[in-house]
Amino acid sequence: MEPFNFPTIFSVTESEIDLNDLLAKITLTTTGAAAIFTGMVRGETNRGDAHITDYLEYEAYIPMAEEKMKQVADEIRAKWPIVEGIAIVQRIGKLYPKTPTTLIACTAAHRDTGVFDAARYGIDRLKEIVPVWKKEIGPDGTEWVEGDYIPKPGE
Amino acid sequence: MEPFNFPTIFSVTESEIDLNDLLAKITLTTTGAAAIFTGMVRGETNRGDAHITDYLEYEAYIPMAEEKMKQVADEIRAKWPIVEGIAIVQRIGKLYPKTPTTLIACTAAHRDTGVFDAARYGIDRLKEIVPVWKKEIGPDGTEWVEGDYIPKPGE
Amino acid sequence: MNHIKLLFFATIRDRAGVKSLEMDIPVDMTIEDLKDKLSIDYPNLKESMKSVLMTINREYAFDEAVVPSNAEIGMFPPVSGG
Amino acid sequence: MNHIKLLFFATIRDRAGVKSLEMDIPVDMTIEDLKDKLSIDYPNLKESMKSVLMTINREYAFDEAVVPSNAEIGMFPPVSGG
Repeated sequence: MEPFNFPTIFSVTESEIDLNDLLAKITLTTTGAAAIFTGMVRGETNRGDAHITDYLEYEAYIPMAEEKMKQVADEIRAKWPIVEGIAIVQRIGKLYPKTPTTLIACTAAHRDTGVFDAARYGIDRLKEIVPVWKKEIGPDGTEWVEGDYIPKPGE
Repeated sequence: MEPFNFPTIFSVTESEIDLNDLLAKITLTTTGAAAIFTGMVRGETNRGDAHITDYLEYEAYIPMAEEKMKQVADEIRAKWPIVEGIAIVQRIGKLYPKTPTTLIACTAAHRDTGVFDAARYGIDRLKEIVPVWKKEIGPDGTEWVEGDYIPKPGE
Repeated sequence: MNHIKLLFFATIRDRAGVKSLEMDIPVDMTIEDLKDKLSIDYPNLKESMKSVLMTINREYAFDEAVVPSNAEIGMFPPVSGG
Repeated sequence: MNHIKLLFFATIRDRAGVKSLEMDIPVDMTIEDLKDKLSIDYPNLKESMKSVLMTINREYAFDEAVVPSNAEIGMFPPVSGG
């Protein structure tokens, strides 16, 4: 199995995230394990400033977001060469509670060689460098969710 | 949100594992993150004794398997009380390469409070105490896959 | 006598040649005694009895445990699912 | 002069009141100079210029970087996707 056969999917989309379809696309004959992370819209937040969310409105700098997703995938492959397939998806638009908004999935031959850490790293990096923003609409009005990561040169 | 509202799904099934459906069933209004693990049939194994697999034949001691899945879920909740929903599924029967055979998914409000570790723990425990066995059918014949975990009293 | 049901899985079932058996056993029989009895009654199972996992009513059971009446006894090798 | 295109996102777009702008700038202008210029030309953006993230042709760019000709400049707050 040559690395150049390893599938990498990255997309910013307004469509529903289909986990079955994405998993099938990053499953190879040599694959035995997948670690998948999804984030969804929380309707009720109890940590920190507790509040209710009616919906979130996501936007992205789409071409840059896809380039940065590719970069996150490259970083994953550099750190965990055992990773076979990678899918990174961000859904944008108006999204209601319980809806999956983002997915990062990594496949590998076995579950004990870092595939969980790879997926965890992927979502952390997505939230640092992929240009996507969300605005929260709730009973008390509209507010942009604030990020706090400042990319460094070369990121 | 009271814990008794937290959904726990466990099943041994001959049907396809539908990730979208299972994720929806363990997503609550308070949920913001899910960690999902799936195992699939490897058609080509390169670690250890390298070999080709035509298909696997899974069988289970079904009622006990479901009770032990419930126990794995209880163990997860005891260790990670932040976990909201849990799904544990084992597919049985004749399963071909690339097919997902097992799923363990945990949801939580946030991604940084142990939800990844909870899913990882779940699959490790499933492979220790849930009575399921697989037989490998390949070009060189048929062989039972050997487990090595000996449960301790109370497990 | 206790009436019990034995369920065999995976390699143990292959060696036993049947999926299940019903039998009557003495009331004070332990899991260890039961394995000894099966080794004698079913020579094919003798080798398996060294590493077999045993369950009583769907809970893992160990040598000293006394087999209760109407027990459902599972017998199988270490699990290999996933 | 260099012709460039500015793209605003999220809070920066809200304050700018437009999604994009095209403008001509001196050939040796740096990202820092560009932020200073925008603070003067668009007073609404002045406060945002302290914490804005800037990109040149879809790569993060920093104060000393010289803005190239035909650059696509992105301006936005720290990201908050996921």
